[in-house]
Amino acid sequence: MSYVRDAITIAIGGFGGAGFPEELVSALEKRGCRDLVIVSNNASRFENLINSGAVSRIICSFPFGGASVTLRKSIEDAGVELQLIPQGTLSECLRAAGSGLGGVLTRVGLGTSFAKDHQVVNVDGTDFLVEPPLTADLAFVHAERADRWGNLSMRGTARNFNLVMAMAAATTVAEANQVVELGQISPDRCDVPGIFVDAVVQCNDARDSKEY
Amino acid sequence: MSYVRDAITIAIGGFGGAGFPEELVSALEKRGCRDLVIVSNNASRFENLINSGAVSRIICSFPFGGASVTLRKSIEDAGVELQLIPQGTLSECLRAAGSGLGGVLTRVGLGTSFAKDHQVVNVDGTDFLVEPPLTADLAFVHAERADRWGNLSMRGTARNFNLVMAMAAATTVAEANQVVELGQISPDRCDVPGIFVDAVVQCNDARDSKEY
Amino acid sequence: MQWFSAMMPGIRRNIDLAWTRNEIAARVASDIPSGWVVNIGVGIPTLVPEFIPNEREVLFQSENGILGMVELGPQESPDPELVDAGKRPIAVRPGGCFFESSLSFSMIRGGHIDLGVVGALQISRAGDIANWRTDEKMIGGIGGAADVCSGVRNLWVAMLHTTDIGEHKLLEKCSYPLTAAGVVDRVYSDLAVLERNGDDWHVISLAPGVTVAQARRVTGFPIEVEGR
Amino acid sequence: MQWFSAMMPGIRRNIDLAWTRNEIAARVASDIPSGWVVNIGVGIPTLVPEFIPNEREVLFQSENGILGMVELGPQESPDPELVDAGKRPIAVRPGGCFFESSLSFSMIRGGHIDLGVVGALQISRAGDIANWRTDEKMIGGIGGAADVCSGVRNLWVAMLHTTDIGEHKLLEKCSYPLTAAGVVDRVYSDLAVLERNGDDWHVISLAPGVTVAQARRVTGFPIEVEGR
Repeated sequence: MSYVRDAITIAIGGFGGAGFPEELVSALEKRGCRDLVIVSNNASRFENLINSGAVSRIICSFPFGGASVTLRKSIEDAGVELQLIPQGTLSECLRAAGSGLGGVLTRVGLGTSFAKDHQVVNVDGTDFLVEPPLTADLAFVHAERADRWGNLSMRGTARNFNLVMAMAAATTVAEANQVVELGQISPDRCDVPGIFVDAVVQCNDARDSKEY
Repeated sequence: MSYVRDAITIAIGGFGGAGFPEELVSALEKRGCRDLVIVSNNASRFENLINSGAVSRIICSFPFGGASVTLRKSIEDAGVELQLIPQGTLSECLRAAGSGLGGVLTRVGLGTSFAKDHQVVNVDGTDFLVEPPLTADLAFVHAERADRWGNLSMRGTARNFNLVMAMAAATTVAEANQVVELGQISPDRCDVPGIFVDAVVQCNDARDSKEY
Repeated sequence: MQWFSAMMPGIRRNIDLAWTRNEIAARVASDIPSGWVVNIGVGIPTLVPEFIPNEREVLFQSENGILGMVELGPQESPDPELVDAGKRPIAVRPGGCFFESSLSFSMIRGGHIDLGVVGALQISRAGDIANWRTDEKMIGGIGGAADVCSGVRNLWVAMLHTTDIGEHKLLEKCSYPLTAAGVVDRVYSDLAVLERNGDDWHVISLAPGVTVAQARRVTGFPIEVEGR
Repeated sequence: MQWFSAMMPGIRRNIDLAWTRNEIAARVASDIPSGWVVNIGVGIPTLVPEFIPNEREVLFQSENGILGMVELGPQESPDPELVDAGKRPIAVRPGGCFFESSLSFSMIRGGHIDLGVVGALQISRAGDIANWRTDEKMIGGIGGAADVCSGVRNLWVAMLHTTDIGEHKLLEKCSYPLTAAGVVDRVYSDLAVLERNGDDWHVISLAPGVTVAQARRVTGFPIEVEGR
């Protein structure tokens, strides 16, 4: 947790529980923080962080299901600002940040409230919104396997936002169910090249490790 | 070759010989064509097509090495227009076309001749070139393995442009060293999802098939 | 709230004559050709896959990174790393594949998905769709809905024709925040199947026992029926 | 062509006193710290990897989709599907990986590559680099050079100080089309190692037997030497 500071932006991978860096988030809860900006697809796994007053803003596409009454109340009570971004724009803006691109030209959101305050560019006769790149100071990601260079492989639908968040962040920390020797992740089967990952930690409780 | 028409744009995968759809290009040579626009990273494998008068324009990043005197002469004799695009812009513009994006915002080329006639957009104080998406009517790609839904997997550095070209083209035809049953390409190891591929042909001469 | 006046208890009383949620899903399923790739939203749309006969090859894509999603078999143990967009455990069929989020939305935004089937809170005459809201009844958030509604080749909405209290959902203009503008191709409701062509809507079919007059009364814009 | 007047046969005659191509590459290699990821261009740069000692972990990235590229061992048979950016057969070390072109350039453009080592036809005082041309001596094309030169965290140029016929390559302004503007951090030539800070250049070291006066005579802009 030596990478964590107050008031930084942390991108946290996962879609629901799949590919979610549960142990890193748990360690973050224990550390205690203020004014964090969280970038994640969902908000429902940050209830403890929110209740402890660690979070000032959440950038996400789908904060919680309609039934999440307590989370909704937590967010309101803690005065957390919710910033909604369509999911494809969220992933593409993270990718743009990690790819040295100036933003994303998309038609998604045109004619809706998501176009508010956006620059519009016309390319060959068609209008597109300019969505600026979305960077983070730190990313937390989860993998099935990792090696000491930070190469990661996932299983099932656990890849989701983990690649683009690792790309977008200045520093990326990965937790992995298994930490393996160099070469044990096949060069053809590396979902997140180690160039995007700065540190790897082994999960204490590799509860969801399966034959792989 | 029923997808081929005169005056269409064909995106052809490969980087040098790796991942290059040699048998599809060979079939294209035999068919005979006029006014094709070829999009490919290199031009050196299209000498026969150029000499037969099939090509009007080549969009590429690196047409040929300094020693390719005969290719250079062929291109000049056939009046083929060479359009150079930096390699990262080429791949990203193909990806943008396949991703429903309005183009690419890049700083690559700023202050150089590649910025000529380009729209410039300022995002948060920084200028970026607007590079329009690059679409194709048809793409030819090469894979190590393919199934009947068009899922492809490659080995080594053969992935290169094959994914973004399959994405960018209205119709994509893949040649494969092995055509396998559904399920034999692991869902974790599919380099080009079948959704981007319309037809698969088995290579007659799977010369470069290796233990895999 | 002009559309409050359009409550129609008469239809609600005749609900046994209209299509059930399962029947709506089955009707959607029967219109999906073999070979299509389909993105399925929450609500009635989640019921659609079970009505696709086994011999018809339809591939279901989920925005969280899977193509070829199928229901978990009764003998299969759920894998927390393998879920659909609603976070339910699922399985993958042979020929399916996994991918990361940005490639998933390249598929969706790039027009590679033949069909999206989504729910909606409101649909406008111009084909605008609203399927989320930020008020006290906030339902989730935008998620991938804006991308799906804007990006797929065909967008079908599967929903009940009116709200629980009989308010119109098919309106001249939406009052909720829009998910996407001018994108809806068809609506499959408990009362009718409707198709849009610009600002014109026509009835493809009516549920058994539903009259044209009844359908018109619960629809906030004109609908045409062949020959009437 | 003002710089034609700057031919300097004197240096060419003393070539045995300056660094050879291998010595330039070795000098570049000795300055690369362990743990760096490096993109290597054609020309003298291709010689750099062999001067990295085995115990120092330096990862070589090639734009065509490989991280952890190594020379093919004498016993290994070349694989036509496994090549570097110069289309030469190569191998991958344990911990290396393959990827497609757009992700490769995300690495390059996104500042994830610590160092690019490239050749050049011309370098300007402001750090502009020209390493291709479209005239009758056309050398290749732009390839990935514009992305590499613009995107890497540090850009070092390894080249001979002048052309074969003694023309300046280090100039106030480049006359060839630019690959990228204001990006060069260091130049490693047969005569000297130079570092740029804005429009100011200083000499880090001189090849044995090369005097400051000689280096200044073949450089088209002022160069500073500590203490002189």
